[in-house]
Amino acid sequence: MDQGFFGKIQNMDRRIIYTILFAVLLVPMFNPIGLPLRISDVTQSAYDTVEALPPGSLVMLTTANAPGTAAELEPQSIALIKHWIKKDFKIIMWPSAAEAPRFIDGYAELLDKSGYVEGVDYLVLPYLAGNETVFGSMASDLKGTFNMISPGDSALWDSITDVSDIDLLADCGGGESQLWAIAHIEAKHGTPTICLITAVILAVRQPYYTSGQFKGIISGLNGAAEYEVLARVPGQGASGMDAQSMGHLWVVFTILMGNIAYFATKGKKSPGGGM
Amino acid sequence: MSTNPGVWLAAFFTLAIYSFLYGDNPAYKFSEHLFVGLGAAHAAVMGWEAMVKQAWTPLTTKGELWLLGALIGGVMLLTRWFKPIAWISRIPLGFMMGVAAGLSLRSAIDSQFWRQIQSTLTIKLDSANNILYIFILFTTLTYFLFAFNDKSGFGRGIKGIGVIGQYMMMIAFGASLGSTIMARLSLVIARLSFLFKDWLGVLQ
Amino acid sequence: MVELVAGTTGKLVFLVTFIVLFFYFVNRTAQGHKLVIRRIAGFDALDEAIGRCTEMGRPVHYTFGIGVLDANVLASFDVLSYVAGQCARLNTDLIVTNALGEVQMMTEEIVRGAYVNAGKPDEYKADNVRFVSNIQTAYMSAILGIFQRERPGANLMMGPFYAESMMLAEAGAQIGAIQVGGTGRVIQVPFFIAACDYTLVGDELFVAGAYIARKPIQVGAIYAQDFGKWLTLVLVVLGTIMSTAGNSAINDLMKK
Amino acid sequence: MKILRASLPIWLGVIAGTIVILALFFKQPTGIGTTANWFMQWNVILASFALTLGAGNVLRVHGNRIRLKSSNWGYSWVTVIGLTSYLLLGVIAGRTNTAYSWVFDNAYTPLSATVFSINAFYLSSACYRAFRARNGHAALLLISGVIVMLGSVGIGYAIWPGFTEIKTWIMNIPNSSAMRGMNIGAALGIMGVSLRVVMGLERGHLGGE
Repeated sequence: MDQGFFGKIQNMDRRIIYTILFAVLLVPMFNPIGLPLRISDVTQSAYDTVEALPPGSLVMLTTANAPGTAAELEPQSIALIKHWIKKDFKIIMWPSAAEAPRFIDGYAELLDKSGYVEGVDYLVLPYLAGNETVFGSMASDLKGTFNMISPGDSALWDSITDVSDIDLLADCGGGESQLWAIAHIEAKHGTPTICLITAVILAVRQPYYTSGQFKGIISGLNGAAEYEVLARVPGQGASGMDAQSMGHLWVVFTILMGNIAYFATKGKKSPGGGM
Repeated sequence: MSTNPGVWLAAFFTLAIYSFLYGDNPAYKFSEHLFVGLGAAHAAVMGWEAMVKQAWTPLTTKGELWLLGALIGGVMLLTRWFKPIAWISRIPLGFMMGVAAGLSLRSAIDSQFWRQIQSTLTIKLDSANNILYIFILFTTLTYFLFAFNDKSGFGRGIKGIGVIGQYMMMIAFGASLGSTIMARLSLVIARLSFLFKDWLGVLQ
Repeated sequence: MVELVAGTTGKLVFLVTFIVLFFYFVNRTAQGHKLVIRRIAGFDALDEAIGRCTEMGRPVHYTFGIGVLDANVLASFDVLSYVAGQCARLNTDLIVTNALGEVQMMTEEIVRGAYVNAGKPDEYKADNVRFVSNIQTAYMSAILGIFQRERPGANLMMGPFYAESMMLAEAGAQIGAIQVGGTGRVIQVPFFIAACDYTLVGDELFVAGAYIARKPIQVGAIYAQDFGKWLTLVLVVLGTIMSTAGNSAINDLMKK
Repeated sequence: MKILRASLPIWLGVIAGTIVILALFFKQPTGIGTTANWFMQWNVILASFALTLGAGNVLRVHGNRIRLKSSNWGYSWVTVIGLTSYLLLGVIAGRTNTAYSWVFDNAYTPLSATVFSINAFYLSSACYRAFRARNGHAALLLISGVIVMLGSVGIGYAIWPGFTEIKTWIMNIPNSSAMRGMNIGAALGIMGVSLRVVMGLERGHLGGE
């Protein structure tokens, strides 16, 4: 059956789209273009919130980072922790998802290299299952929730009584954990909270930023790149940005071609768009 | 090119999964089945470690007897593998459901409902943007009214406002899709950088 | 001695009102008063989807997403029990995939129950209600495999979806399945909108039990929820007008 | 026995849920808060047990496939062997063991990350089809999607700086308010369902009516 040029474009084999997408991502990786970077308001607020804290403050990172989301969340987390190290904060870290402990191992290594002492300057809490329940439990009884840490185990742990001693909470994840952090910890103790999220969920987290429940948001690989610039900690975030640009351009191009072809053939029905 | 066998293994799995974009094949089937096994095992190991650290050790070394309740409940959960007494597993399940429902009600009423309204009420209708904000919120929420008869005049009116809300939601959905492309491309870029930098070593 | 946590009085009053109204409407429905619910296209499409599978002799695929056992899953149970009943009646195969051990246990009972109710207990295939994985990416890869190998004619996705929504919906579109997606996790709705034929947006999924099964308890809940929405609409309009005039009375009251 | 089976789970749920909700509102009597803490911590431990259920389920499904020689049953051996050996390694040697970490870094991580990244390709082909201005809905989806895409990256800014500004406006005004509306609606839906559980009226999750 002859569909004509536009008919062919309209029903383009998805494998062609995929192959070209691979190619356009690769080219700028070999030949960086150096496109400009714009700092977004949410990242700026996140940076300002951290920067405003006095040196020696106690901060906590709760992370649900996983291999699937690490491409975005890892550069963000590293940039944030490097900033924390510069500010000489005391740090508590807790993996809120089963896949996260392996990433915390890496952050602990980074802290060790910067002269932090485990138990005194930073502390890693063990993974607990139960998702939202753990956040609820931490908010009402932090020490009871982590009952496996005894008095004397850690000077840092002994110096605090409950969540209200924490000066800043940073929740990292691509799921629901930021909502649990504000619903239980921020709501109960007023702990300033920022979140590190995948670009996907920025759209739904934005209302909570507008309402002040989040003091700032680092979102996606661009958020990581922006934070690296703000905190002056060079890292992995910036390196992927040119490839991002080209990938976006290709997707927009296919969409435009699809539309031109659609109007040229007065379109047949394709799935999607039903509500 | 890397000489580390771990990197080669990782490269094999990366390519095996991408091969599915072309079509189903034995390398994908193998990787998929292995991953299902590893995933279940990792979850179980994490569950086991958390249970030991949080319940078993404090109970046996510090004598925190109140933890016994949870351990018994946990064992009851595992009865589901034995058909005649599988019903016992429903008891802790009922408890878990109750706690989960209580907590999600707490966060729904507090941070998702109450404080979102509070924040809205501080908006002053003194700029086009603010008026638009309230207008969109109003029409969107109207779309989610259900208890009316859509054939009555009143119902048609509500439905009309809801239709405007539907259009507004489309803008939000478009924004979500647009910002998601960014997130997902990051993942491919990370894999490509693994393949060409860590494995093949052709990228600096 | 009883003392309230500061700043919760308003919420408590709202919650109590919500509960009272809930019981009032449950009673009214139970007494036989007909309470109406507007049309929701996504639910009406279920029959079309199952019917098409029957014509083509292909199975229906139903899945819950990766999320925890929450309100979304409970609402999805009501849809599943309807879908399973229709599949049993029309002799169409139904494949259910799960990511949670607890949910697996419950879906087995729901699907078996539906076949028993349809008078065809022998046609229930235990092998078709499958636990795939509780790890998100493993769950995705396993379902992609099922789509390629068993070619369902309809793909119904109802529940707490995370990033798997886009992949499952697009993979379903690629094999030409008719698709209905629904989730209360608002963030995943756009992906269903992009690739599904019908989408239940957010709150619409929670209407399932009331819309499909017309259970009095559920219809009562919908009416109580609508009260909450009306209240919000009134508050938003009044509150912003007052706030423009420099009066923050409502907001002060909500802080109590 | 029958009461135990049918009613105990429901009643435990009612008690646990009610206490957890009351703890949000009541400072005194302090017993409510303390009990709620206990319940939450028990629940955290129960959740660890529930995590291990998944492994049992996978073993059962793939064990059955091998037994019944269903299609592709040979691959089920891969699952069963992979699962049991990795599980034993983890339980005996612990998560921080070198061999365990090696498998996590070189098999688990690339598999998981690559499967997840397939999303990018599926998303691009879905957008290719969905972003077609065939009606008002799709046209709005298209316009806002394309602007946000271009406004998010440097090249969009290089083409026309306005993209970035319009993108910020879309995210802050129409997107934020529509999402807020949907969130409020969904919150009420969640409240309705949760209340039915806490009041013991919802039994679907305990295996039928």
